[in-house]
Amino acid sequence: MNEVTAFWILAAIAVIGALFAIRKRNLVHGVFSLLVFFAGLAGLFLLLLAEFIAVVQILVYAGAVGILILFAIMLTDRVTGKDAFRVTSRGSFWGTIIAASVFLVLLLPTIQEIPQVDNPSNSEEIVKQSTVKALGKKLIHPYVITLEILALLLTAALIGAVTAAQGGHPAKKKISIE
Amino acid sequence: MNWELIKDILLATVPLLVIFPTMFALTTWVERKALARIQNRIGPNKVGVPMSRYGGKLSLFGLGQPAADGIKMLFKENIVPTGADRLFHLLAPILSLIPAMLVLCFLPLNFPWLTDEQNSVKAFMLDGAVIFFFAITGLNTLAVFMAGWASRNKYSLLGGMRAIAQMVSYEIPLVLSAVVVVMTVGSLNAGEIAKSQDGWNWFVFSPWGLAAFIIFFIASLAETNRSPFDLPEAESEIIAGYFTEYSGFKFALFFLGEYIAMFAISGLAVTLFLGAGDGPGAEAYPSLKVIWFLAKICVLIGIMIWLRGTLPRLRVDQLMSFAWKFLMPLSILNIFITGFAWHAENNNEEYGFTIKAIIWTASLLILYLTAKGLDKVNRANIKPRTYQYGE
Amino acid sequence: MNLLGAGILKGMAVTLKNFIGSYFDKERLNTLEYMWQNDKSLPKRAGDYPKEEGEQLRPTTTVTNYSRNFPMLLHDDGEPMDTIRCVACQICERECPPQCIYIEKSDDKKERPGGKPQFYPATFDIDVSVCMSCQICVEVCPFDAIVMNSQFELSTPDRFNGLLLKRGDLLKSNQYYHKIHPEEAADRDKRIADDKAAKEAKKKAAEAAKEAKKKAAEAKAKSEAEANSKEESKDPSEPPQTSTEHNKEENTE
Amino acid sequence: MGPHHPSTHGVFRMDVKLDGETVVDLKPVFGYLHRNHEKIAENISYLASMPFTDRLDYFNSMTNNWAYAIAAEKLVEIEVPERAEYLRVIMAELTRLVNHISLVGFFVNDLGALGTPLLYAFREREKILDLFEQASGARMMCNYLRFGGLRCDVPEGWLKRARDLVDRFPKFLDEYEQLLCENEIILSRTQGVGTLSRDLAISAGVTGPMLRASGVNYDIRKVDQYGIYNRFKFRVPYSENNVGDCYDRFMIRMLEMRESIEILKQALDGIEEGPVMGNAGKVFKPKPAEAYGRIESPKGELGFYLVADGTPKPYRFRVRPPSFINLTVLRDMCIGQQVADAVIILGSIDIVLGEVDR
Repeated sequence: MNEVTAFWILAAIAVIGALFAIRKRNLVHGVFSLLVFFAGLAGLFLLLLAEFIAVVQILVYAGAVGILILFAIMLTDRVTGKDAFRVTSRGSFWGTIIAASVFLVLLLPTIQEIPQVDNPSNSEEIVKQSTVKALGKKLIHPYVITLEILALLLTAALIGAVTAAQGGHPAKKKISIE
Repeated sequence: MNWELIKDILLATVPLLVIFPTMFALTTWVERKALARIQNRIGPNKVGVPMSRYGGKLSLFGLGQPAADGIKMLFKENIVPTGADRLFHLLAPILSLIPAMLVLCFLPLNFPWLTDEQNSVKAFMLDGAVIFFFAITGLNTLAVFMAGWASRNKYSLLGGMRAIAQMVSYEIPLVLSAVVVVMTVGSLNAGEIAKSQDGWNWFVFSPWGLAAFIIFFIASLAETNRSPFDLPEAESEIIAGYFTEYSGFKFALFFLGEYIAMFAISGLAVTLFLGAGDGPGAEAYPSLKVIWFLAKICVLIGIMIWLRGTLPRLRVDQLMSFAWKFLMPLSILNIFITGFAWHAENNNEEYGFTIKAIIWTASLLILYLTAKGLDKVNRANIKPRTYQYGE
Repeated sequence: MNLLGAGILKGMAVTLKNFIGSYFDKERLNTLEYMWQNDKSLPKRAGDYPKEEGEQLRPTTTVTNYSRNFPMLLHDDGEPMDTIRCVACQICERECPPQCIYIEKSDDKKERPGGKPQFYPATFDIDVSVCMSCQICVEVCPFDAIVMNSQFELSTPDRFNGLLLKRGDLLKSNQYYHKIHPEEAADRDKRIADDKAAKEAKKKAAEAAKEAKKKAAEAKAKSEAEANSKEESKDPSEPPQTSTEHNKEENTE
Repeated sequence: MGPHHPSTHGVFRMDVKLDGETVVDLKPVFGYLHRNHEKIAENISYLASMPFTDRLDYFNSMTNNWAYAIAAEKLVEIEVPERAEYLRVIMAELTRLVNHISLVGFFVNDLGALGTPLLYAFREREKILDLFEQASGARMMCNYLRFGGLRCDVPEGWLKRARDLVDRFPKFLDEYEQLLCENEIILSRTQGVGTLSRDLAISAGVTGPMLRASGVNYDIRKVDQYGIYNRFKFRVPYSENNVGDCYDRFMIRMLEMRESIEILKQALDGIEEGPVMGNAGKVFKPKPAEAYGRIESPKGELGFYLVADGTPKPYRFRVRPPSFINLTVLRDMCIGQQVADAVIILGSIDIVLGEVDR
């Protein structure tokens, strides 16, 4: 009984968070409500006993991505300044139609995919699959190559970001005393 | 509603909510007294029960000070600067307290009054307890930024930006030094890590464990903005950093949040490196485990206070270069050394002690030399200078 | 090659030594505890502070017997107003750098023990909030009438006439002066005694000279009487130079 | 950084223009503590403005008095007795100790060490202030020197007390150096910060420890040999090949304290009994003349320029404040540094607002 109530609460938090993220005029408020959405999502994952993914959700999304967006907002003063121009959406009608269609295209296959849970043993099996140790073993044995390629990709992206940020010329530009 | 689960959870969490805030009150008193003693003065002893009949006053050696601070904080008017973001100005201290409190319950404090089964209440003895710990302490950075941003004052903004930069860059050495322990134990569950260190083979006694502990301790100082790294609240440069505009109870909440975060992280350090709850009498009377655990936390807090009384503050760019150019390479090297040592030890069991001695000295040497080398590279021209004497 | 981080460890060793030292070695813990007293006991005017007898508000205030704070007027033994030393010459009022002394001379003279009648100050106010305790008035006073007191707890609720010390509040006895500044009081009294002795000696010398002259005059008169037949040789004895009373008062100004 | 910023030593304001954390421009604003010292001195007698000199650099009142006394003695050629000269040197060197340990304490306090070194410094400063109180009656506003000698002799037993203070002081200094001088954090925070080149220092008229830290071997005690400094053997530390940054200024002051102890030892050995006050007349009324007396105060060259016109009041009374002139190079040192460094550079210049604003 209480799993269902917990589910509804968490789902409500997630949806409200997402809605505020879109509607809020003040961008910083938007980002914080986005973080609320991530927290709600992490709660849902916990409900599904997928601890590792819940942890990664908080660590990566709420912790890192949230702060990165805040940094981005902070550094571009045009967005947060008093006279920040307002992004007015014009084609809102067509926008909603496209969004709805994309949503349906994604959602339908996943709905068919859900395994009809009829025998409890099956769920026990699934739960054991998703513990951290099991995931660790799976990552190392069958998928070790994909892991390495991903690592390379990420470091390349990191180095690219650093050089782009520094604008290419060497360390701190010296401020001359005029 | 199954009351059984709720009873278990309450039994596990309520003691936390009682023990740690009282320890917070005591630590503020201990900190002020210890700092005073370091600086050759007496420390707070004025708060006491005024016994007007005898004219004097019963001074309880300053123990009344935390209570007095608490009451003072309650009655202070809390000011919200104009133009500040009222909602976030209020939310920031709460958000800084939630992760600190949440993280407390992952510590393997096996309370004596809980049966063994209840101790590992499903909700807390997670499989990935250690990662959960780091994920939630990451949220603390958000609270600091929210405070800095919401108070609309250039000092707190500067403080907030510094805090984010510091916390993000010190989280990596923190996590990497914890990886060493997780690797050797083979599980992320705090309970298992604690069990594997029973009987005095704490991790801090092995060279890579010691190096990891030192890196972990330094990084935890930075994570909770303590002593050499208290840049976000640097009095001399930016008045009080991100909580300049806070007064009254919101300031007290920040204060409480910082101290509970300090307990939580030193609790994790004790679990990972100092054999949580393991001490001379631990096997005989299991109830001693909690006492040992809290005692070790107090020792770590004592060292933090001692550091606060001695060391000056680092500058922002030195803080960054220390984390990225010194701690991180060292902790990565430490992971490699642990790997090799673990394999070397396990593969040739037959040589027994000699291999163990060789490995330990070799790893100690490598770690120390790389640390010296890194330090020389980072601070090439920084050394004490000599002076001439003119007639 | 020193250990990595040796400087920091040495620094922490020093603070540890101080921390432990503060429990044993008195040298490392030198803050005294100020006796707590509720502030209803604060007097209304700075003048109402306890008079005489050590004059410390609280037993724990440690004041060495050299420290000076605000001035006070001295009077010798006996009823204060009769034996007051100050003759209202107003030199200190002029010399005081922050100009915080206000004196009104009395119109009648008062008899002083062992001295000719002098004026006395009808009102003698020192504004303690202006005075910067620089001791210039003590230096320039020719009569040792004003010296520095060591009473420093003069807090009062009223900022204006609370901090204005009147003549009555300033007047303190010489024994009190000996109690708070023993050495300085002893030197000052010795100097006064020497000056008095010197004056006596000069006066005696003057009288002796007068008698000697009188005797000489009588002897001359007698010798004239005997030898009035002899031709009178009047040696022009110069008139005895009346050594004016060396009064410290007429110093140059 | 407004007038009551916690780390400006007194009422001093710095308009700092920041680009992120680095200082782009800095305009010092002061004058909040201006008390019209020089105009007041023209309306009161010479003696009466002696207590006002205590209020100039309220950390070392004895050296202020001495500078004023030297200037006045040049006006009227009074001969100062032997014991008074010795006591003047002893008082001046004790003040130098007080100033340097307090400065180092405040400097490290700005660096962030929550007051621990400062309170050790104040523990020692209390002992020296007790000596001043026993000699002159007041701890900080001593008003002890007069034209031609001292106001009163030191009480007996004072010299013995001064002697064991001087003997115990090196032990404290070793402890202080162990706490501060090899601390890696202090080294990396102060080296290379706020560099003052040698010729900029000379052209800006900087004097005192700051000048010696920039590599110029110039100490007025050696140059002028005023008082009886030529009788004492002591050395003047300066940094030849270093770049004159905050670390040099910090170290120069630590080494100067050791030299002051040498002087104190020799002075306390050489002093004998004797009169303390020369034959100054009752009222100081110099013939029309002008004189400029200067001494090596702990902050630099402190000079008094007096013009007498025959009346007991000076015609012109001018003070050459060392910390004010050292402050003029603050802007050049702070540009390009971080905000945290601007605070430290200000701390290393060792300004006292009483002297800057007069």
